[in-house]
Amino acid sequence: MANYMDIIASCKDKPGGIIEAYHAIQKEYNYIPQEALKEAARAFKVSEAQAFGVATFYSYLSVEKRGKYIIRMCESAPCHVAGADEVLKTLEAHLGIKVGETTSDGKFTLELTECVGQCQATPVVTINSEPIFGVKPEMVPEILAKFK
Amino acid sequence: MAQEYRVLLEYADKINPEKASDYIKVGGYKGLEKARSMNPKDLIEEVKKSGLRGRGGAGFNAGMKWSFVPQYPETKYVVCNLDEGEPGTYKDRIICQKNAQALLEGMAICGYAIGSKQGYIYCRGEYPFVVELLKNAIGNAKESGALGEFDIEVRMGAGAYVCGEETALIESIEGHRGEPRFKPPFPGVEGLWRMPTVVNNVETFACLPYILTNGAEWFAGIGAKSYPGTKVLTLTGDIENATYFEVPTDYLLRDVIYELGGGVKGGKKLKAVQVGGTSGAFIPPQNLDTPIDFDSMSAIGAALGSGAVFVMDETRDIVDIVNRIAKFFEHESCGQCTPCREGTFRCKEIMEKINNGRGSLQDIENLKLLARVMMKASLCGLGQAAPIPITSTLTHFEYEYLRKLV
Amino acid sequence: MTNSINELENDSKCIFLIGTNTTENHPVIGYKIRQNVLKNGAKLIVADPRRIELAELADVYLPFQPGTDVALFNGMMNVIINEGLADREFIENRTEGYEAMAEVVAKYTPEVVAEICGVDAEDIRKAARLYAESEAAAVCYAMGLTQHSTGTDNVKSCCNLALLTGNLGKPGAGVNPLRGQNNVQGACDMGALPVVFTAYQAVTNDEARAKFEKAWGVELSGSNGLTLTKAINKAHEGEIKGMIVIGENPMVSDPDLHHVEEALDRLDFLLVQDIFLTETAKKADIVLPGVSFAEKDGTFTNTERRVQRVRKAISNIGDARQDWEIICDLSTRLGYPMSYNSPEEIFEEIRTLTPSYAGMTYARLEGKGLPWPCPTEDHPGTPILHKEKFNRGLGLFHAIEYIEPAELPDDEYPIILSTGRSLYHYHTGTMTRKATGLHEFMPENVIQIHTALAQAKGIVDGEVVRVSTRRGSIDLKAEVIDGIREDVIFTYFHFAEAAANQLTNSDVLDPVAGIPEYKVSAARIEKI
Amino acid sequence: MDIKLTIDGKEVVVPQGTMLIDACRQAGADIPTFCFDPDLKLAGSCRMCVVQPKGWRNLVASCVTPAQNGMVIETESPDVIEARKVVLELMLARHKLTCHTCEKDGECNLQDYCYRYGVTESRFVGKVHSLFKDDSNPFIERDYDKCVMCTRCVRACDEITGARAINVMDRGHHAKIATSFDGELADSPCVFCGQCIMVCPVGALSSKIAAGKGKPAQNEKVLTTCTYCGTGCTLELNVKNDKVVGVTSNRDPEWSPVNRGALCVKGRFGWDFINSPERLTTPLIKENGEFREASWDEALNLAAQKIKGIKEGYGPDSLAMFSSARITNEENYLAQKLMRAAIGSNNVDHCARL
Repeated sequence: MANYMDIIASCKDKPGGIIEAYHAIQKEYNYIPQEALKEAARAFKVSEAQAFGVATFYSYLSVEKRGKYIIRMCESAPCHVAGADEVLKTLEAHLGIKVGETTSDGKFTLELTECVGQCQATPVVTINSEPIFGVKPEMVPEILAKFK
Repeated sequence: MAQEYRVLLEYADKINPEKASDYIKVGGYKGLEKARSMNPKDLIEEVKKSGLRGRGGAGFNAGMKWSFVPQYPETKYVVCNLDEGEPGTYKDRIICQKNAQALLEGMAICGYAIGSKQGYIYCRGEYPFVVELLKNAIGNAKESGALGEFDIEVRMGAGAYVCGEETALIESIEGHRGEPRFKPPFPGVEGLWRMPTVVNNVETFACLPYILTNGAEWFAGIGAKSYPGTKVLTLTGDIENATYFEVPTDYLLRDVIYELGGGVKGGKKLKAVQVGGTSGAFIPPQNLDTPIDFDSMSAIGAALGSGAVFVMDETRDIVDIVNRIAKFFEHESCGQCTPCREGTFRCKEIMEKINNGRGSLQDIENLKLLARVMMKASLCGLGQAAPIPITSTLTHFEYEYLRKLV
Repeated sequence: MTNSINELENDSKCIFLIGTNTTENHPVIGYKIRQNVLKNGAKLIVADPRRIELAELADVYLPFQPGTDVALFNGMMNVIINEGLADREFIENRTEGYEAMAEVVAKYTPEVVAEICGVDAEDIRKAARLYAESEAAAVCYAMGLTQHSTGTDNVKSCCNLALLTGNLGKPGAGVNPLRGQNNVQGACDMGALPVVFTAYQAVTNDEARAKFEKAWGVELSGSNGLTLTKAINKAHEGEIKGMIVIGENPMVSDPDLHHVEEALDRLDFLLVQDIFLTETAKKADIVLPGVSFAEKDGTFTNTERRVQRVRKAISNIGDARQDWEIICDLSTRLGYPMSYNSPEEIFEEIRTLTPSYAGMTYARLEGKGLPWPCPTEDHPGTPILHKEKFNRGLGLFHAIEYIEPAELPDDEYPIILSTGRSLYHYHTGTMTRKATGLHEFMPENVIQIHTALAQAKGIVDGEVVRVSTRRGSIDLKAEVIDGIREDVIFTYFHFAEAAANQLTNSDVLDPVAGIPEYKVSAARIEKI
Repeated sequence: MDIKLTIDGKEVVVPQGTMLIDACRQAGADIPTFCFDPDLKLAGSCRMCVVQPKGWRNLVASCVTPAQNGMVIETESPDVIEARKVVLELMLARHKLTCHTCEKDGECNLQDYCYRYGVTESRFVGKVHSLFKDDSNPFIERDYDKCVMCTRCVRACDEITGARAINVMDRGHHAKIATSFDGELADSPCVFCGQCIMVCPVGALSSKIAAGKGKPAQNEKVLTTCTYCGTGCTLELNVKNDKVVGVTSNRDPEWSPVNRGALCVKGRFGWDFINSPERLTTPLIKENGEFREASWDEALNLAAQKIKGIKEGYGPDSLAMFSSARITNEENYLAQKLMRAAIGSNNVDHCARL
């Protein structure tokens, strides 16, 4: 696992690159640990409060620990009319968690998302940003099995 | 029968978008070459003459926008908006995946016109693979020398619809919360890092090489007079062919659905179509014979916007969909200004109440009042447009609301 | 201050802080410096053994060894002269004594100074360049510069630096002592000093004395009096028999408290006038209750020489009386009648005897106040001193050699103890420790110690440790931090029950100013 | 260059670059604001100051819109009033309405504007998320259930004090003011200067030290100079029933030349020693090692007698006086005069060196 110090150092010459740094940190940690956020504030010469304000503004960034695989169910209108609610219920049932929670084994976190721009085959689920198209409730076990 | 007219997507899947050489083989980078042979002033005139208008929300004349950029200071930026967050929209992704080099060439043309050597592409966080593609495409173009001195950096958004607003986008590139700035000053004068900045979206930039190569008159002659060129549309919802198309801008909405789209899915009747993404108006079937261009859509109280076409069949519950849309805006409001921060939240609450059968006529009145003030008094386009799905459905589909009231 | 406070926010292009933890001890001035750096990009140089808050924003931070100030200044001047950054025109037209100074400074190359101060030679160069190349560079200092056995030398060196670069008499520049107490400037201006009457008119000057004798209608002594620290020593020796103490607390504020206590015990008579029964008041034979600033009218003079109004908000508490009335009454009973109707009437007398205050009236002070000198009623006051010329005409360079602090670390006391103030308390804590919020937030003293030193000693954060010097020992909670030199420990002097001044040195004073060396005591820290 | 515009039917001339809010105020219009603060960067976000430029589709926030030549502005058109009322109702819908016990009662913008526009209740009351921050610090109360998200506190923290302790966290309706990781102020770079309280237009931020002692709006305010360090900040002592019950500050540079309203923790929160029960209220004379209360006459006569005795016995230079860097100029003057003229020695000093 790359050290967050190194990750931040690699971005710090980019003006305004704190969001890039956050992306890179999340790639390693799946969230932004407190120490990493503090270091990012130092490196980009912003206050910690501002660094925190930025991290909490964007829905892809999280300051709370998340699972290894982040499942995001799109609930925007095109997915909504294509049955996103049913897929979500199935996901919750199979994972045994509600939206916003992480499975006890730390494997999956379930989140909602707005449109991910893959509306050619709705509804869409992404797992660690990889889109899965035209998801039907009955496909859920098979999809999850791939990430076990 | 109306047909697709492919300009930006002519060589889709026939060339490798990452490779400048592929693109050059089909005539790429000729536009930039021509641009560079011109005086920047003349170049801006040429773009103005083409009638090219922004393919985002505001439909502003691109050449005009560029002409506002002052000669000094020397540091200026060209920023490409690839934060297409309007639900049901993915046309900028398609343009990148099929013809990324045209985008790069377009940005370089703009850079030459305004005297900027640095471009940024702000790509939404949902498209990490597009970021990779673009980085490779830029690397390849730089290597080939096609871009000359013009540099482009890709920055990735992180899940904020509001960053599609150009000043919020600029804030985000600067590493801040994506909160829109008040205007003036406009980005053309004071944009990225307070330097003059042109922000256009992918589709707008991608038109430029073709305008330069084929001439402004050629472009001005395509589609609707006041909004010439082509438009890439994405069809979603209850439609047979849920895919993308590139059409001239005088194309009729009816043809989009019934010709290219193959009609409503399962042969059902159409109830409504929402154009331009989630902030667009709901259009009833009686208005289908409207061309898709900016001004024609405005005339029926709608907007072409991003070119998303969301089709709803006769079985759909309009109030439920609008409720869902209200939730979208509540989630995406940046929270800066009072009408939007509180208004989107209360709109969602009231829509939920109505959708759950607990609403009253007073709730509908409150909704209308709220919508009016949000549209007039919000700081940016998000808050101003957020109530449109509500107001347009209250106009055309009021009975759907009334039948859900207590 | 030669210049005014708001110039530090708006006009200074470079600010050099030495021996001032501005954000803690002059917070509002600290805000202004920070804003100038953050908003206008002013350059900032910080020299302090502790990595104070403003060091985080500094372009150059010099964590130099306490007491090596003269060496540091000389080193910077060495760079400025050698790199041709001196302001030749200013030196030519407005100063004298340059050659002698330059000769001394020539020895202090950055490398030599780096060795003395324990900082990087390159940083000294960088600091010198930043300061000298700025259009307007201000030096600000506080007790970190002055509370040394070489305090006067330190200040003179500081002036040398400003003279060398022409940083006097213009906006944003200047030599700016940040004074620690609300009216320390005023107390000095008013002649509450053993050698001068108001406005620094020397008691040894016959003309001045004659003026005051005439005004006061009594013959006056023409020999210099004793400074506070000397008076304590003389009391200890039995030569001073009686003392009047008004609103001071030497039992906490003075060096070597054991010595102070013995001195006060030996007095025949001690009169204390205060608002609380301070540690000093407890020693008194008679205590007279005065009033706080909230209960009085008058004027304070701030660090930028601005005379401002103090306005009475509430009545005297209990049977307490206005301090000026107490003094008048006592004087009258001593056979020298004093009678005034109001502080304003006193001020009217002051301005007849005090040239720099002559143009001020209460009516003119309403609102913004006036910075002295303000010699006439139509004079607008003087925010910037030395614009056209210096008081003595030409600015005088002093050739100053570096002298080591009096008490250096040795095997027995291997580290340096330095003392100062916290943001949350004020001086001897008489007021702040009775302010509920401040007391709750910072109820007790701590000793700051570097992580490495703590580790070497096996001391953990929060542990109570013993700090000793040749004067004594106190037990303090350790605050283990990174932002301090490894060879320095720091504590606050607000806390009577864990009084830093039990540890400080009263033997060595600056020979001119009589200031104690609070910033350098050889000390030892150990686990209990 | 000057430009001309019409505001509520009145023609006004202002320099180019003037914001509409200033032009409107010049025309005598009373423009309500929450986020606007002349000492801070513009936000343009509360939308309370909206006005109607003739011929424009939308209302504009007058605080961030430059006046243009020939503009015709209505500051209280029906649309403007409707928008302001809705803005107020939206704020009210999430506002903890405890005006009766609120420190800001009487000088609260929300209260004043609701009164002005007759907003008695909100039509948009719904779900309320409690945002009250239970912060254990002894100085600053953070009741974000009253917050209107004007962000003046954030800007004051950044632009006046420079502590940069707080910012906005999260977004949309859930956005709120927070330190990093939404912790307590004591764990942040906060220096408890209370500039955030000074700029807060409502009761979200208030002084814990002054709480319950007197509402600032009802207190008499006496402008004076701070008693702590040598900066010389101007502050306002709040007085009620002849008692100091709080400190506020005046931001007008004509009255607060050095600090322009900014204070530090000691100035703003360190005033209640004035009311300490430990204050000395009567002269004390020590007898057999114990103090006893005495009358002024007795104490002063005894003091004079002792001083005279020493002077007569050992000469004036056997006496010394420590005057004070905390008392006034007038008192210092008299003190040294007493020492020099009444006693006859120059042995007078004070703690300038300590």
